[in-house]
Amino acid sequence: MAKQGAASYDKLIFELSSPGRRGYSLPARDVPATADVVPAKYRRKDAAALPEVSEFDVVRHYSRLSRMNYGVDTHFYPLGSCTMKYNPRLNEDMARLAGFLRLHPLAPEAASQGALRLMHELGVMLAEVAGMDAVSLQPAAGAQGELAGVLMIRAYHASRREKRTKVLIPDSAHGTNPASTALAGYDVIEVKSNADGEVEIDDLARHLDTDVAALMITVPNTLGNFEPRILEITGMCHAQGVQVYMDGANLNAILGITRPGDLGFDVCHFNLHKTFTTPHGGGGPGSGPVGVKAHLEPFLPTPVVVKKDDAYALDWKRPKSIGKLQAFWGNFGMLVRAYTYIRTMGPDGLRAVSENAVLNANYIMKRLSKDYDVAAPGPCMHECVLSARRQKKHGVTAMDIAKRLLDLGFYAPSTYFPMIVEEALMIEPTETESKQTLDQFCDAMIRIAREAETTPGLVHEAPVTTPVRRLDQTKAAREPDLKWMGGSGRPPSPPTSAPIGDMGGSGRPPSPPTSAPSA
Amino acid sequence: MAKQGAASYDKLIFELSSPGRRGYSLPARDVPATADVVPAKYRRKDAAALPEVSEFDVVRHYSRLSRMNYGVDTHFYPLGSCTMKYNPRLNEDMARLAGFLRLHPLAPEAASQGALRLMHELGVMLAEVAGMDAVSLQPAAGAQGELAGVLMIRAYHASRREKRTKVLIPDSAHGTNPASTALAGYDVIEVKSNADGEVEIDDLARHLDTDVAALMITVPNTLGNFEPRILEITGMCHAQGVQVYMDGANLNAILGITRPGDLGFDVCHFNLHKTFTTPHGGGGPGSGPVGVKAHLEPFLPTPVVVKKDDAYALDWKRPKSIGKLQAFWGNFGMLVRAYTYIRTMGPDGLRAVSENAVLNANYIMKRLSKDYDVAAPGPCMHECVLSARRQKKHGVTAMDIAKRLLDLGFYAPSTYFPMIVEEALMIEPTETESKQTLDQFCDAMIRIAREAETTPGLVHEAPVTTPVRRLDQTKAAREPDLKWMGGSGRPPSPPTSAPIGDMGGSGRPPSPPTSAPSA
Amino acid sequence: MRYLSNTGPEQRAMLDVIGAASIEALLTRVPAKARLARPLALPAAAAEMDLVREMRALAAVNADAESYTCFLGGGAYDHFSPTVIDHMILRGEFFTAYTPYQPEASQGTLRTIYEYQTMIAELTGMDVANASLYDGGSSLAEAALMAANVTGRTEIVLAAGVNPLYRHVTATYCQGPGVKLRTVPAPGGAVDLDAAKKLVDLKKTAALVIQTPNFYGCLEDVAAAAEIAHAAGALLIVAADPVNLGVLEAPGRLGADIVVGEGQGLGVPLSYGGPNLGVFAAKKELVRRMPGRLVGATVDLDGDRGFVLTLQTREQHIRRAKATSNICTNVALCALMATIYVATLGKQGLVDVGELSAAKAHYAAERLSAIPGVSLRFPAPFFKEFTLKLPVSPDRVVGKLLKQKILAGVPLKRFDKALGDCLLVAVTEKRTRAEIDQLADALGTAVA
Amino acid sequence: MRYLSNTGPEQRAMLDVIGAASIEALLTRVPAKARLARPLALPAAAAEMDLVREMRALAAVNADAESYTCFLGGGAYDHFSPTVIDHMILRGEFFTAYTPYQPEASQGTLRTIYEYQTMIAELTGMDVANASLYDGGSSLAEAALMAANVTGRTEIVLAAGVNPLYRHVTATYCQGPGVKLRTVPAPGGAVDLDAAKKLVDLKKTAALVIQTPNFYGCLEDVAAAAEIAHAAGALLIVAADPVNLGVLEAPGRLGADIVVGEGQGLGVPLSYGGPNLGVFAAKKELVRRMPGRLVGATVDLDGDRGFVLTLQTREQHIRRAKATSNICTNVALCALMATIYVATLGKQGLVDVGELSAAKAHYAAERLSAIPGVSLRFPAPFFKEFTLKLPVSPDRVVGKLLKQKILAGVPLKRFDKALGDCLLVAVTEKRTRAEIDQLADALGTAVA
Ligand SMILES: Cc1ncc(COP(=O)(O)O)c(C=O)c1O
Ligand SMILES: Cc1ncc(COP(=O)(O)O)c(C=O)c1O
Repeated sequence: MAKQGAASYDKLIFELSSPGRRGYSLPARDVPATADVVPAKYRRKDAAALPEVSEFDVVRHYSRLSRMNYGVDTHFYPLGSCTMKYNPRLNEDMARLAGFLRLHPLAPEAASQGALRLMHELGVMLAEVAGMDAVSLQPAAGAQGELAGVLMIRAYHASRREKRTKVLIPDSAHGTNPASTALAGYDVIEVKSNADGEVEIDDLARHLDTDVAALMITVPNTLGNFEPRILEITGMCHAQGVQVYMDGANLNAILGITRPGDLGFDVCHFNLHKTFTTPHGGGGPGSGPVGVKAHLEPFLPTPVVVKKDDAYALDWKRPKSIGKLQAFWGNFGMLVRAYTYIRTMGPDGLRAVSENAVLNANYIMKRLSKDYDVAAPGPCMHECVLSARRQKKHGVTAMDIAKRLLDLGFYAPSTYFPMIVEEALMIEPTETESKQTLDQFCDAMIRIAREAETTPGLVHEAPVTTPVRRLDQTKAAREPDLKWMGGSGRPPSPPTSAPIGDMGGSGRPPSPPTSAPSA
Repeated sequence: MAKQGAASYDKLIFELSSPGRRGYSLPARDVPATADVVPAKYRRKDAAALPEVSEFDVVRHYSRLSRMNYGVDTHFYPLGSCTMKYNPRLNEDMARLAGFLRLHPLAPEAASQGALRLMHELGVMLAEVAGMDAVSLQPAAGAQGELAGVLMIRAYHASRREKRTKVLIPDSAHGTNPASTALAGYDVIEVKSNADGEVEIDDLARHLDTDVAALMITVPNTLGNFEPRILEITGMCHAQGVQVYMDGANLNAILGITRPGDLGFDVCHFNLHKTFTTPHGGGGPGSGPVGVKAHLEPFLPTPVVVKKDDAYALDWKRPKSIGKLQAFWGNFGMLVRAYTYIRTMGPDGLRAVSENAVLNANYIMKRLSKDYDVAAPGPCMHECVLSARRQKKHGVTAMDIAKRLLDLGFYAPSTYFPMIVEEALMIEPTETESKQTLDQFCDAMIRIAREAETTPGLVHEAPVTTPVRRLDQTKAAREPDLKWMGGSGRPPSPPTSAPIGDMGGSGRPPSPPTSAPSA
Repeated sequence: MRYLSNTGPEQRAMLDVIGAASIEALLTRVPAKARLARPLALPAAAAEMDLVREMRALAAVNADAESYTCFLGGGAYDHFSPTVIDHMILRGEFFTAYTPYQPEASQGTLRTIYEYQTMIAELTGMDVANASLYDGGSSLAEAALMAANVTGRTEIVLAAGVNPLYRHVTATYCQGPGVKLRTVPAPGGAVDLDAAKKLVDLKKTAALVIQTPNFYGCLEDVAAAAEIAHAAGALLIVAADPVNLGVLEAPGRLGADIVVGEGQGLGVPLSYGGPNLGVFAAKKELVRRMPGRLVGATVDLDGDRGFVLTLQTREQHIRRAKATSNICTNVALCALMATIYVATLGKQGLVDVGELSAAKAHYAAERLSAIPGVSLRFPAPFFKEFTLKLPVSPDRVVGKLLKQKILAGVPLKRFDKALGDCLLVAVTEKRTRAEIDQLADALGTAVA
Repeated sequence: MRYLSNTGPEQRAMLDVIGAASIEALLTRVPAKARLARPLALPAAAAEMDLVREMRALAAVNADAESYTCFLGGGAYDHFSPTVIDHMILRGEFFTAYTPYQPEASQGTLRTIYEYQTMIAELTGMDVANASLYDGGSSLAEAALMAANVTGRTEIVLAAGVNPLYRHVTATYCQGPGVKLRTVPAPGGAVDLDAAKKLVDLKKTAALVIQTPNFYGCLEDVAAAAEIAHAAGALLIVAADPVNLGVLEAPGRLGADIVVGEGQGLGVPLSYGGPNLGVFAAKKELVRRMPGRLVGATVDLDGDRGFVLTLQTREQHIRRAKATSNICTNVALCALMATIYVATLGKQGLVDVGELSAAKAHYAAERLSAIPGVSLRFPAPFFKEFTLKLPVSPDRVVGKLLKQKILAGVPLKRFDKALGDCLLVAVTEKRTRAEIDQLADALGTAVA
C-alpha cells in the first residue's frame, strides 16, 4: 500500500522518451551555413542516445522524483555532523541576482567589483568569526579546505627547511581528515581518543616529535563534546613545532563563544554548507573556505582577493602559494548565500545560533538518556551521540532505528559514525528546529526503544511507507549497474575485478551497510 | 498506513504558534516617533490573535501542506471542462519581471507603456483567435466575462429601446451561465438538450421570440460535442434580433479550426486559465476576457486600452460602457502569462494544440467505450463524457470511481457534470499529456470497471493512500466550522438557520456530494 | 512545440485505435462553411531565449516600484512582502492544482483556505470570511447585492470617501438587480454623518457603506456609522484594508455587518492592478447568503480531522440562477499569498507594519505640508495615506518627479473634478526617511 | 532572529528538563581563557528589505552576461539554459536534502544521479561516470592521480593546449603524491604529436592528457593521442566540454581511458566561476579506482527496483587514508541541473546547440579576421571558440568594448606571455548575428 499512488512512480527519464518529442525551442540559425565548419573526422558518428521528452515530461518527472526525497524543508533532519539547518530563501534570491548569477569568471576585474567586494568582505568576516588572520574562499568543500590547509602546513615546514612526514589524527575523526592528509603526502598516525571522544593526552604526547608536521582535530569533537584540555593540546604541539589544524565542520557550536584562533589553531576550514546555511543540494555543492594565522598567509591558494584603495582585485603574484584548487575563484554562488546569511544574523544572531544549537542538542540528549546509552556524558555542544548497544541486545541495530524513524516522519541521525562508538546514532538538531519538533522526535525515538523490546519485528520491517524498502547493497556492489542499459534489465558485465597495477582497489564487496558510516 | 509519515501531518499554522516567535525582520523606525499619529479611538483594543512562528516554521508547514495536494505537475488531471494542461514555467518567469510584477496600476500612463502595449497586443491576438472585433481584458474570470457579456447585450437592446427580459440557456450549461445571466437581471429559460447534449432545435424555436434577449451556449457543448447545426442556431436567433453568446470555456477544442465570430456569435468570453495556460492556483486567479462584434463595442467595460500613434493609453471616455467589473484593468499577471504562451506557440502551435486535444480525448473515449457507457456518440472534441450507469448497477458510483482513481495515482474526472448525464464522468486530457499517460489512465479506468464487478468493496473503500478519506460533508454543512477556534474542537455555534429577509437561502444541508457537480 | 506531447507516430497509433484516418476526420461536425481556411494571423512562434529578451525589454519601459520610489496608493500599495511567499506558491502542488473539489487530493489547498478564513475573520473581527472574491471592488459590489437580498431592500447609501473605482464597480453590478446607489458627501474628508442620517431610509436602504481609511486617506467613525445604519434596519458594510488592521480597530468590533476590502497589501504583488484579493467577511447569521466558497472542518471515515468545501448550496454549480453569486474561479493563490504573509509577519509583524507606515506617512505629511503653497487638503485624521493640495498642476508635478525616478502620488482630477489640485500620497513601511526627504525636496522644487 | 525558533520561555522549559541553570552552564567545558569576551566584530543584523536593496546595488556593479553581450569563454560559457531547470532545483526536497545515505528517503536524488551517470557516460562514450567532482580543474587533477595509482607510474604528460587553470590545479594536487608534470608544446594550436611521442615515457608516464577543443579553441586528434599513450602503456586522459559532445565525437570512441571536463555548459549558471560541475568518466576496468560517489541500481526487499550509493569502499568515509580521493561533498545539485538540461534539450537539442554555436563562432571568426590587422592566431580547426591576434593591446580593446556593453573576449597575456597580443573569443548559440556584427564593428573601430 505504501507503494500505491504517487509513491509508486518508478520511471527514469529515459523510459519516458519518445522519438521525435521535443522539450526545448531554440532560434533558427541566423548566420550563413558555412559548410563543414567542423571537419568530419571530429564529428560524432552516431547521435548520443539521450532522452526525447516534452518540457511537461521534464517538469512532472522531476517533480515526482523530488517527492521521493526527504528534505530539511519537509522533514526534521537530525543528521549528526551535517548541520541540516533551515536554508533561507533570501540566500537563494540573492545568489540569483543577474549581477552575480550571470557573471563570467573571466570578466575584467574592473567589471566585477561587486563580486570581488563581496568576496573580500566575506573573507574578513570569516576571519573574525574564526579568529584567523587570513582566509581563502577558493576550496570547493570541507575536504578541499582540508587539503589546502595541510598543503599550506607542508609548504610552511618546507619553507623552514623542515622535513616532517607525519600528521596525527584522532581515531574519532571524519574520513576526509585522513584522506585529505594522505593526499597531501603525509603518513597518517591515529591518536587514541578516550571514552568521551577526547584526545588521550598521553597518547598524543607519546606521538609528538619533530617528525610530526601537524595535529588535525575536530572541535567540538565528533562526539559533540568540547575538548576541555584544548589549550594544553595546542600548546604541546606548538612546543614541538607542530602545526594545529582545526576541522571546522562543527563551528555551529561555538560562534561568538570561542574562536579557533584563540584556541591556538594555526589553520581551520569552514563548511559554509553547514554553519552558514548554504543548502546541501542532495550532496553538494558546498564551500570550504580555509583560514590561517599570519605565518601561513604567504602559502594561501592563488589568486587572493585584495583591496587596493577602493578597488578590488585578484592577486596572482603569490610566489609561495600552494597553487590552485579549482579552476576559478571558489564556489561564488555559495559565498553569496553565506554572506547574505551573516549579514542577516549579525553578531548577536550568530551567537544565538550556537547557544540554541547547544541547548537543542542537550535537550535531546537529556530526553533520550533513559532509553538509550549516551556515548559520552554531557553537557554536549551542538550534537550528541547515542549508542544503540542496549537495543542491539534485542537484535535492533542503529540502522533498524534509522529506518523506523523514516516511517515516523523523520530523516535519520548519522549512523555508525564516529566509528569509535558502537551502534552510533549521531544526532544534530540545529538551532532552527523548535522545541515542538524536538519533542516529536524524542517521542518517536522513545517509542522505537519500546518497540525494540516489545515488537522488534515492527522495527525490522521498517520502513514501510517509503517508495522502496531496505535495498540490496551487496547486489549493488557485486553486480554494479551504474547506468541505464535500455531497460533490458541486463546489467553491464561486472568490472574485471583486478585492474592492471591495482594498488589496493578491493574486488570484494563493501562492508555491509550496517557498518558504513553516514556523514 | 496511508496516514503514516509525512501524509499524517495534521497541523494548522495556528497550532505551530509560540508566543514571541518571529518569522520576519523589518527595519527599525527611521523617522521621529510622532506621538499618537493614530488617535486612540481608531486603534485596535486588543491585538489580533495571529500566528507567531519562525520563517522555517512557515516554509516547512506550507511545503508539507503542498504535498497533500495533487497538482498537474505531479498527477494526470483529467478534470473535464477545466483544461488542466501544463502551466509553462516561462509564463511564471515573465509575469515576475519587476517591470510587470512591481508596476502600480495608477502609475502614469507614460510610465506604463510596456504594460499597456502588452495588453493592447493581447487584445488584438485574442480577437483574431475568436474572430471578434474587440476584446476587453478586464473580467477577472469566466463568470465575470459572462456577466460583462450579458450586460453588454442588455445595454445593446436598451440602446435600441428594446425591452427583452429572457435569456435562453441549455440545460447542459455550466452553473455560471444561469447565475451570471440572472445577476444581469434576466429571467433564465432552460432549453432542452437532446441525448447528445445538442440543443433541441424545435424546443429552441418554440422559445425564440422578441422577448428573448440572448441565447447563451457552450461550444463545443459540455458533452464535448460540437453542435453540428450551430450556424442554423445562430441564424435563427439573429432572425429574431436575439444576440448569441458563446461560453468560450471549451475554446481549447477549436483554436485555428473555427472561430466563434465565424460561427455567428456576437459575444464570447475566454478562460485564459484554461485555453491559455495560466495556472489554476487551487481555484484562481484566472482571467476571463470577453470579445464582441463591432455593434457591441461601444458597451465594453471602461477603461479600454487604446493605441494612438505609437503611444498606448487607457480610454475612460466611454459613455455607453456598462462600467467597471473590478477596480483596475484586469488580472494583468494572467495576461502576461497568456501573452507569453501565445507568442511561444504561434499560429501553427495553437492549431496543433486543439488537434492534439481532440485526438487525446477521442483516444480515451475509444479505449474506455467497452467498459463504460459513453454519454454521446463520438467523435468528441477536446473532452468526452462517460456515464457510470453500468457500474452503478453494482453499487459503484461515479464518485466511487473518482476516489479509486486517487489511489491509483490520478486526479479524478469532473463528476456529475453536465447534470443531464446520469453518473457523469467528464474527462478532458488536454494536448499536453502523452499517449503513455493516457494509456496508464485508461488501464486504471478499465481496472476499476473490473473491480466494480468483482470487488466493489475495494472501490467503496477508496481512497486509502490519501491523508484523509471520504470526509463527512453533511457534518461540515450541518455544523459549519469555518475558522480555527483555538483547537478547543468546539465548533462555532451554528448559524441561525433563517436569517432576516431570507430569499431562498436554504437551511437544509446541501444535496449529498454524490450529486454535486465538480467543474 | 515544446508543450505538446504526441509525435507523428504516436498520433498515427492513436488514430488507428480510434479508427479514424486523420485528425481531420474527427472534426467533421464542424460546419465546413465555418472552418478557418487560413492560419491564424498571429506572430510566429518565438524561441524561449528570443521571447525572454523581448519581454525583458517590454517590462523595462515600465516605471515599477523596484526601480522607482513609489508613493502611489489609491487601493494598491507597495508594502513589503517576505520572499518565502513566492517560494511557497511556486510549489507545483499549489499553483497547478484546481479548485479543491476532491478533498482527499486537495487537503493542502483546503487547509490553507481554512487558515486564511480564520486570519481574515480575526483581522476584520467578523464571524466568518469566505475563500476570496476577485478584488476589493467586486467584493463591495457583492456585499451591496447581498445586503439587498438579505434585507429585501433596494437602495445602497455610499459615503463619498469610498474608493470611486469600487463605487464604479458596484454601480455595474447593481444594474441588473436594479439596486439604486446614493452618495453621502464628505466635505471634511470623513463622511458627513448628519447627511448620512438623513439619506439612510427606513424602508429602502439596504446598507450604508463606508471605507476606512477612505480613498482620501481619512479615518472614518465606524461605530457612529453603524448606529445610523442599524437604526434604520440597514446593514453596515465597511471597506477596509486588512494590512492596516494590526493597528486599526477591527470593523466587526465597531458594528459592521459585512466587511470587504482589497487584500493586495497582504503580500500580493502590485502586478499593475491584478490579480488582487477580494476580502469578504460577515456576521455568522449571514453565512448562508454569502457569495464565494467556504471551507469547513469536518472528520473523515477514520474520524481524523479533514477539510472540505461546504455550504455549496449557495453556489452557482448547484443553485445555478438562484445562487448567491455567479463567482466560480476566485483568487485562491492570492489568498494563499496572504495566508503565508500573515503567518510570516504574524501577530507582532502586522502591528509593526501598521505603526511604521503610519509614522512614515505622518513624517512625510509634515515635510510636504511645510512646503510653501502645499497643504493637507483635509483636516480629518489619516493613517498611511493623505491628500495634498498643490499650488501647481499635480500632473505636472508627477511628470517632473517621474524624471527623478519618484512616483510622487496619484493626481485626483480623474476621480473628482473638485479635487483637480490634489495629489494622493501613500507611504508604506518600505519607504525610508531618505526617500521621503528626497520626495519633499523634489516636490518643493517642482512647485517653486 | 527570524531563523531561530526557541523563545525565552521555551529555552527556560528546556533548561529545566536538562537541569541546567542557563545556557552558559552548558558551555563550561570551553576554557574561560579562550572565551570570546566581546561580540564578534561584524555588521549588525540587516532587515530583509534593507539587505535586498544593498545586495541589488552590489550585484548591479557587475558586468553580467544578461546586461552585457558575452563572448567570454576559457572554461566557462554563456550557453542557453531552459528555465525549467531552476524551477525544479528549487523544489525543497531536492536542494535541502543531504547526500543520499538513507536510500529509502532519497530515491529522488539517487534516481537523478543514476540518470546523470547514464547521460555523461553516453555523451563521453565511456562505460561509467561518477556522481560529479567539484569542477573541470579538480576532475583533471583527480584523473591524473588515478592514472598514477592505476599504472603505478609517476609522470603525467600534458598537452600545452590543456586549460592552464586546470594544469595549475593538477600541479597543486600532484605535490603530495609527488607526481611530476611535463608539457608537450602546441605551436600550431593543436598538440605536437611527434613531440608528445618523444615525451611519453614507457616506464614513467602514467597518462597523456589532452583537451579538445583545447584552451585556444583548437580541436585535437584524440585517436592519434590514444595511440601514443597506449603504445607506452600509459592511459589517455581527455578533457572535453560535454555540451559539445552532441556534435563532436565521444572521446571514449577514440580511445580515451578517462574523460574529464567542466560541465557548466550543461545548464549550470556562470556564477562568477562556481559552483561548477566536475565531469568524470572512465572505462569499467577502472571503476573501483574512481574518485567520487557512484549510484547503482539494485532491488529492494519486495523485489522492486531501487537505487543506492555503491562501491563505497573506494571512499573516504570507509577507506579513510586509503580512499581513492578525499572528496565527500560534491556538486550534486549542479549535476541535477545538468541532468534536467540534457533531459530537456535531449538527443536533438544537444546537436542543435553544438551546430548553432559552431556556425556562429565561424561566422564571427570570418567577420573578425576580416578586420585589418586582426587574424586567427592558429591554423588548426576550431569549434565554438578561437584565438585572435590583435594589432593593439587586447586589454585596451576589451576595455573599450566594455563601455559598449560588450564582453569582447579573454586576453591571453595572463595565461601565456607568448600570446600577449591574443584575445580568446567564444561564441555560443545565444549570440545573435546582430550581436556578432556589433562586436566586429566595435572591435574594428577599437583597433583602427
Ligand atoms: C567533521 C567533518 N569534517 C569534514 C567534512 C567534509 O566536508 P565536505 O563534505 O564539505 O567535504 C565533514 C562533512 O561531512 C564533516 O562532518
Ligand atoms: C463551461 C464553463 N463555463 C464557465 C466557467 C466559469 O469560468 P470561471 O471559473 O473562470 O469563472 C467554467 C469553469 O469552470 C466552465 O467550465
